Amino acid sequence: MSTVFTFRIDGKDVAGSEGQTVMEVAEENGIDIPGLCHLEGIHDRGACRLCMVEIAGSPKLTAACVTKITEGMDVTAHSERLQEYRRTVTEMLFVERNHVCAVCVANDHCELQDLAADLELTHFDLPRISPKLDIDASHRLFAIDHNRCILCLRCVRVCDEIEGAHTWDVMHRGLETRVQTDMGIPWGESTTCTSCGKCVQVCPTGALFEKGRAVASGSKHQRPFLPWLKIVEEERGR
Amino acid sequence: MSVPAEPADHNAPESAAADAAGNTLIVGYGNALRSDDGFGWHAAALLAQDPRLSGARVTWQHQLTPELAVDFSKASLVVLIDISVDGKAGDISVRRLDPSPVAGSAWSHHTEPAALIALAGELWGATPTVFVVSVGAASLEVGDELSPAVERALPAVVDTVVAIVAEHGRPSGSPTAQ
Amino acid sequence: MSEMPATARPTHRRATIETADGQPRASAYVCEAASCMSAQSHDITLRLGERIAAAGMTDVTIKRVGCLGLCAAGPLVEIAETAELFERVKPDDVEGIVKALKKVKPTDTRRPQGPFFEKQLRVVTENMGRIDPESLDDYVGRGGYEALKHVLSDMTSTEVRDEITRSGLRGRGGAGYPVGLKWTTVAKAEGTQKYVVCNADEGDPGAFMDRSVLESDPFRVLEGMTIAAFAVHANEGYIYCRAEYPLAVSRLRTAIRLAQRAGLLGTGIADTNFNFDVQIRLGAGAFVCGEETALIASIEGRRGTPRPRPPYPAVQGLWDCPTLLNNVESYANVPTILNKGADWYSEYGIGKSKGTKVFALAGRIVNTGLIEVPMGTTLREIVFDIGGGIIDGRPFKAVQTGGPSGGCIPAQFLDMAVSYESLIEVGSFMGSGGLIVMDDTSCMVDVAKYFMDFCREESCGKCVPCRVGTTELYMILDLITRGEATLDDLAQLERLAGIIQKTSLCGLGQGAPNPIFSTLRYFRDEYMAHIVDKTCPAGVCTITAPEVMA
Amino acid sequence: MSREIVIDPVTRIEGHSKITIQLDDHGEVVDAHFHVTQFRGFERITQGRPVHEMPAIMARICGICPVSHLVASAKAVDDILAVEPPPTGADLRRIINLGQIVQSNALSFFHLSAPDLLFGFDADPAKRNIIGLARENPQLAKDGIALRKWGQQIIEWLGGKRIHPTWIIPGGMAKPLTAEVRDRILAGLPEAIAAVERAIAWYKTDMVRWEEEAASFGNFRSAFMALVDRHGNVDHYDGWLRVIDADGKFLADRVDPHQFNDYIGEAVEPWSYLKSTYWKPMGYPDGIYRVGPLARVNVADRMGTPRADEELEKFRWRVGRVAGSSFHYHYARLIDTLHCIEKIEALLRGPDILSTHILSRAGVNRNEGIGVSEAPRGTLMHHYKVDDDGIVLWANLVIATGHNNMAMNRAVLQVARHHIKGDKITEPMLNRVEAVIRCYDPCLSCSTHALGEMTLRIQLVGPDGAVLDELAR
Amino acid sequence: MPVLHAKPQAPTDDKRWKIVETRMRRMGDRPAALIEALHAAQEAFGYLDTDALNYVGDTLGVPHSRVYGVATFYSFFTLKPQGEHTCVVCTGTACYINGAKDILSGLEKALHVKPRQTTADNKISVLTARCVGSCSLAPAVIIDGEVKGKVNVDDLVAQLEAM
Repeated sequence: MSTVFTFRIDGKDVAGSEGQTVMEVAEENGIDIPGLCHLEGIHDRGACRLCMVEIAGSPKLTAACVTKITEGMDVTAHSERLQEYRRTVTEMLFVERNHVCAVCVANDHCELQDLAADLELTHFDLPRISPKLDIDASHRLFAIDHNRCILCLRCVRVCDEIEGAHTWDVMHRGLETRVQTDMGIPWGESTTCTSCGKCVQVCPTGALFEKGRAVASGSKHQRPFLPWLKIVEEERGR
Repeated sequence: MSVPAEPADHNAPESAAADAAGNTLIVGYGNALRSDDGFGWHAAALLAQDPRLSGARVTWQHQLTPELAVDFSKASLVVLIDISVDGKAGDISVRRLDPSPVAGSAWSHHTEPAALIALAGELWGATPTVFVVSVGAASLEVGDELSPAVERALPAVVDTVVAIVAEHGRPSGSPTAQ
Repeated sequence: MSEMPATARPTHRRATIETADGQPRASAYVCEAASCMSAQSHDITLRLGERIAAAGMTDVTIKRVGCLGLCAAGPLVEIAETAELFERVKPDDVEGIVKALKKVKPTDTRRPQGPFFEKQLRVVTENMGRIDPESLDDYVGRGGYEALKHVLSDMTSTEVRDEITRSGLRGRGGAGYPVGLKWTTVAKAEGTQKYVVCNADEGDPGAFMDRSVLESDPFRVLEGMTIAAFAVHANEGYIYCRAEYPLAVSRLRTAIRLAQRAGLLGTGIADTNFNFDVQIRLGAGAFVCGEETALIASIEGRRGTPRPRPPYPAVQGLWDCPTLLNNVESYANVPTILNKGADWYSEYGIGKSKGTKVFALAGRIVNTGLIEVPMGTTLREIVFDIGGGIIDGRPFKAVQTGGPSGGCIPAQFLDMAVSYESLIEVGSFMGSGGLIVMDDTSCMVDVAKYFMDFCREESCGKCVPCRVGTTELYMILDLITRGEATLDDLAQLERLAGIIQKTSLCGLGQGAPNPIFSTLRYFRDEYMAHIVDKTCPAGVCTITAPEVMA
Repeated sequence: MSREIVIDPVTRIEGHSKITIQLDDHGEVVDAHFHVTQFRGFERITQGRPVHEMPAIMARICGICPVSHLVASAKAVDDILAVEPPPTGADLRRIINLGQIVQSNALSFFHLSAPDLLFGFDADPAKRNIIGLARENPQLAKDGIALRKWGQQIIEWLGGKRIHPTWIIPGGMAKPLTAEVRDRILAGLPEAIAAVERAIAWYKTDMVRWEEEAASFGNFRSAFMALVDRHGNVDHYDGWLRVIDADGKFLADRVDPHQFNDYIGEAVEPWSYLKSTYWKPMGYPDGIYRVGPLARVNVADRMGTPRADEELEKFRWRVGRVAGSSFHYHYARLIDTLHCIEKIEALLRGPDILSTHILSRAGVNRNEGIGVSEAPRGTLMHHYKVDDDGIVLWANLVIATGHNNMAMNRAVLQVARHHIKGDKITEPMLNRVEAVIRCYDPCLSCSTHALGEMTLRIQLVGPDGAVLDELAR
Repeated sequence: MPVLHAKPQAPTDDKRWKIVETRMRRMGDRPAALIEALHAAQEAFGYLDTDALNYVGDTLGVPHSRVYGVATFYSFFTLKPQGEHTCVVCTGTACYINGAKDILSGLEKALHVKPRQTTADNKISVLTARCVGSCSLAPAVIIDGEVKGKVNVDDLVAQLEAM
């Protein structure tokens, strides 16, 4: 039996088991902490910085998805300051690439778009970087539009941790970072891709999509395979 | 990101503008594929979510068309948001319009704001107060993004519209249109 | 950079000439650290050897040594007995040195004089320029490995840790985390496999302290690491070194080999049952790998991207095992502390900053090179007394410390005693010890832009604020330097910088806004000149925007 | 002889158009050109995008007929996928396309042309406009607005969004029709029919006045082109291209629209940014043809709906089997509108209209696709080329205003010849030049909505290229 | 750990593969040897081509996409052959404030190449480095591995053009 910790999030008393993250306990208690790189069932990397929370007594912000709970901790997940940070980080994602919702397959089904709406982010003050990037539509079933990729790397992780193919990885660094398949070759030429489609399923935006999906019809019904596989992994006792 | 979803539902009014927003019609118009020409869309998207304007009807469209006269006739206050090729990029100007039949342009598909007021008046006897808030354009090139100068004017335009509504809008329940 | 610079191919031929009675009357020390090597100092060594042989002098020795400090004046040759220093030696100057060597009397024991030498206190650099970096005998001859032997035979690991803790030594890589505390954490961490890692990925532009230490006195670092391994119960070590430092890598390799042969690395060190071995891992041109979790990822053969902490490497580091990570200079302090005692060491310094600090002086300063001073030395002493002031007597404007995460300190703080705390107080940062002096020819907005350019190119791309934000800051700074920015842009710059500082994942992103903050704090008028008056006071930036009409 | 006239770059931004009339040494009109600019930026926007995005992008080209572009684009992508939408999917597309035509035709007739007809061409422009119409004949004005509104509502209700519906997608439709929406559209239908029938009745009584005008009003011999179904009836969505000459003789029939490039050439003239299309078998510039409502009623055997067919018979009895005068565009437009409303009703009452089988799925099966449909102003052609992965390499659009370009020039020339006296532009001439262009309802809206006033400038140019006179309106 | 894959053959019988193979074997052919192996391959061949990346990845059991990710992360690795000569311009802080910018613009003007480009005749590749540690010699460049300190633009261009 694991130890149960009681602590507070946004003034609400909550409880969780040792080893759980702040994000997990918040989710269980209906407290919404945004996060675009977080996805249950794959390892967290704390990279999108949207789930940053304050913990009383610590001068630094911390990412809720990678912060383990402790007894008596006092977490602030929502404050004016945090919301401003989240809005700006989200704005950065928008200005980094070309997000044209109106012609996007994920329009109305997009986690980034939803987040912008939640944060009341309606226009951008930051200078746009938005380089014109390629679309790789060489795969038989799927395509990737790098213009819409936010580098959450869910695809990389799901491909590695769950499908076990490790077709996806990232290349270059900094602003030049792109997800890529095998040796940076066209997806359709990948010899490792199993065409399982998990990467498409987990993509929060319209970056990865099923070919043939028209604008706004890229509804990604989150199939339950991730939690299921998580259970399998746990039972295997990894 | 171009224009997001349709106007959101609003909760209780929170300001003088919200009180005055009843029977207010706000129309942003322009071509969203021609950079700054799409300004009306961007502004309308913001206004649609502004709690200070809850109760107002906010729409956006490519250009003004005659059937808008119907909507004009049902409003006591109409605010149009447009881009303008006159003036400095990003400069905001506000004009109050009088109804007037517009001569000579009867062969384009675009209807002038003044003609809409006149139509609403002629056909339904309505006399809405109409303002045009416009912003000087910097670029009308092909593209779906605003130029920085015009983008920066967005918050000020929103505030301007809110101020106009606060001053000239009538609380809901007291329409002037018949 | 695909090719190894020529300095990576030093000759291993000993250029020393033995005298008949074993003791030389005179010694010529030729600096063969990278800076002088790049000025062809090795040719001087060879030429000197030829000339001395030709002159039939058999009581003179020529020794290649590590950094003699005054790098800007290389190639350097020093006559050890008279402390006579020959600067910018050209092959034709060799005859002069030969003549000087002839004049040396057996009684000469002069020490070098002048503020450059007198204001310094050499701990880490005590052997620099005195020993042949590829000679274990030389190192041992100057007391090397005594600390290790003492530790292994007379001390428990707890005692070693306590000694280091008492010395007040703090991490010399930047943040100044207490070294003893870190050692204790690793020693007490659960796990049988532990690692000791030396961070030799000196990435701050304008910093070359670690390189000089490794090139001039590599055994000292190995000894320090070995003691650390004993103190934290580790038996494997890694030195993560920049590939841009081929000479340092080569000397380290030689030193490791020699230490292994001498039983000072490997199994049963110094005839005890303590085992410890060290491997070198090469960096590959990623500044972010100076961050400890990124460095670990890189040693593991992965992309050098940082991960959130906790868990800290001291608990979960290399291959998830407890890992001690210190930088070159930190380890290099260890043997001296154990030789001379914690009390001796902690007498130097100021406040919580104990001991000495090595600085690399560069920029618009006369005596560019490597110095070591007690903590608490003032900037004025460093820049004007030791550094010889500004080139061409121009006005001092600022000194930049802490690399891309640091700040620019203006003239008003020249009399400030340098310590970890005081630097933070004025908006800068100790960093690894790069100290770049700027005069009125530098535009501070341009300098901020330079560092932001650095950060955006070196951002690993993992977290959003750093990946996107550094470019955003750069774009706004670029607008300012082109004279196209407005006061709104300036406000945006400050707001964004604050958010990036607060939300970035690792020190690179968190520190990236610092050059902006510090230049804004002290040189806001220069920003205003670009924005409002559309001029660059230093004449560095090309203003493209037309003059604004009144 | 005539000097090349370079259009000022400013006029490339939509909102300005110009007509130049060329005189020879004897002061006779020798040539007339209508300069309009066509939105050409879409190639740049679409290149490198997945072909599935094309309908959504294309719908944004034009603010007046987004649905027309949407339909033609979706059909072009269907072609690339090598699929046909299921019948219900196709029918739903038809309905939304017809709704578009109703509202667009209404704008053209009621708001732009009716004031001329009501007040006469030489009436004061201050009165001769939509406001004057509203004052003089409010029912007519209200009918126009009602028709537009009904058409817009169809688009809005079916498409989800009024402005840029994403409802039509490659392979068919995104969502099925609900009974509730069907009933709502049907509820407004009687009023729509009544409105258009009132207009037809008014037009017919009024048109007697204009018989003389019609004779000199862009009345010339040309070919006509439109889509017809397998029965020879008007088809706004699908079918085959039929081309007839001025006497009604078939120049071509049952032409697969995918072959349109074999029949239609595109010429670029230095004086226009708009491509002039021509009937290839007759060459350029002899292969002049017209599209749009007049072409549809001229080309088809019948409209295919009872009321419209009745009106078509009356139309032909009055003006002949093939109407040559541009003036008859108005009449034809009303008949076209009536047909559209009837057709919408027929489709909505179809037994399978609520079927959920509305989408065919496929990958990219061809590297090239063509989609042709009837837009309000005439036949609209979208032509794309894609790579094997479905990424757009090239796109070309042939729009109605392009088809009609030569005809509009011819019409302007005829009016000019009739009315030019000396080296001055007269008011009557200006009025009629405007009016004749209005018949074709050229689409100038594919760009910025309007920059200030939409001005029309007319220039009279002498043999040496000197501008003799200029009027703007 | 069980070996899941057979050790691959070297792409060609070029003897240099032996060096790479040895370096990997010394580190136990484990994934952690990836960066060292890439260093070895680049030292041997001057750059890393797809063959080298595949070979290294297959030997160490590292997925190809990760090999590529690592090789492109580190600026020291180059996936393209360089020109006959390389000129690395140091852009460290000391060099920057002492005129590295002028050196780069001078090279661009004279040789028509930007950093990370090679001249059209394939003679000279211009690269940049973030501080080579020769701050006291600022501005510094490294021409074919030799550090040149206190560089003057015109002299540098003359020297490169003479190559």
